[in-house]
Amino acid sequence: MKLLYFAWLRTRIGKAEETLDPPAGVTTVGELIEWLKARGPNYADALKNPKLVRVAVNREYVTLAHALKSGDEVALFPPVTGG
Amino acid sequence: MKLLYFAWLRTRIGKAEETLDPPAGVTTVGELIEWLKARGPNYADALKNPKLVRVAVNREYVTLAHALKSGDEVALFPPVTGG
Amino acid sequence: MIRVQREDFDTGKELDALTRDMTSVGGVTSFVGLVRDVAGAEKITSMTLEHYPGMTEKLLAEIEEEARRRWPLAAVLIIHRYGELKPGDRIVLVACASSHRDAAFDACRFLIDWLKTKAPFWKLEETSAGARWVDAKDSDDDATKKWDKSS
Amino acid sequence: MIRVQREDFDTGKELDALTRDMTSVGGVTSFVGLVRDVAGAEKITSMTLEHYPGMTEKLLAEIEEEARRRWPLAAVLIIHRYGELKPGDRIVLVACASSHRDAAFDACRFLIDWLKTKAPFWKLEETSAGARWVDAKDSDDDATKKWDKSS
Repeated sequence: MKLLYFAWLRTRIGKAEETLDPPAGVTTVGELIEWLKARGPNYADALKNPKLVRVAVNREYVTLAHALKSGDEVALFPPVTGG
Repeated sequence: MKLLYFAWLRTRIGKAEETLDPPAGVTTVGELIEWLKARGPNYADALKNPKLVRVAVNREYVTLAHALKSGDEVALFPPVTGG
Repeated sequence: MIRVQREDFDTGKELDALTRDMTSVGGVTSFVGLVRDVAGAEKITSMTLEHYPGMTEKLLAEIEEEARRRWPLAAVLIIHRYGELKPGDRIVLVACASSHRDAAFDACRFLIDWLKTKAPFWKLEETSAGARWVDAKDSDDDATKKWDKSS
Repeated sequence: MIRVQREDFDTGKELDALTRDMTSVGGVTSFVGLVRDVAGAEKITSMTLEHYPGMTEKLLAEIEEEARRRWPLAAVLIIHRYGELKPGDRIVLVACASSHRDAAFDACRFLIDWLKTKAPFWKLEETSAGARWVDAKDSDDDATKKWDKSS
């Protein structure tokens, strides 16, 4: 599974992308975020406020209940501020 | 009194402007229009539909009840279509 | 700033100049009106815009002031052309700059709605069936009335 | 038409090209977003726009389609820049051409409201007090929600 991080989520986690294989128990976006938070203080800090985390799977906005498939591109980022 | 005509009011009346001295009984814009209509078929035709006549005195929109003064610049024109 | 002119204008240059050296302008909303080449069933070959010199400038300046009273605007530009135009030609540019996007949009729309019903311009269309004066549209009147504070 | 690019754009040329050879466009409404030089108390020296390549283009294309479904538009243009910008620089251009003035205005505002809350761009401001990511504004969320048909 390819993970992408943007803006201050990227700088707090300390990388722009990585490829990870979450365990079988991680089936939804919400579970993925909880699993990531347990990977280290940088993840825990970046993801601590769920209101400030947006998720796109395969370049489409999804909710925490969204079911993940192997090979998904999962992007985590803060609320957008363009325009 | 200086009179100005624009758009199809101008072409129907047949002139762009003229200087006229209405009689003393003509004190308002409404009375001026009635007086003009009696001046000839071109005026009567141009001014026959009061809904299609707009009036500006000294470059400000006014109503038919507006009181005229000597030396006024009175413009008659159809509803505007710019923009 | 208002201008009534026969000459064409360069939209990009006008918009750039409008906010040059301004520090806190978040956005510029603009409307460019163009000559259409159809009027009902007929093709328009040219259009002539007549106006009331002197009154036009006076009213445009007044309505700019009114827009500035209603919205926090950093800059306002109204350019309206007169004379003979061809299909596709620019007729009018209205632009409003503000640090508030809503203000820029509302003011721009207010100004163009207002121009359509109050600014003393008249369009004469030349078509294959001859020349004819464009009729005013009730929808334009309605658009202007929605800005009337007393209603 | 959508473009996501590092380079600047020429607003006038883009607007002219948008309606070139079009016969029945009455007007073009546009919004140009500019980099402001103040953020609260501090002066901004530069701003860097990060985005999500691939997703940005996909979402912009989708929202253009949505605008075309909602309004009768002859042409739509969205240009959004990324990378390092300076105060006064253009960030975004949204333009909508239509034979209906209301449609051009509503669609343009819909698109910019939407861009502010959905397009995956993030602003990093460099100020005298250091660099900081711009916070999302609730007012932008509210502006987008007003276009939600289900509400």
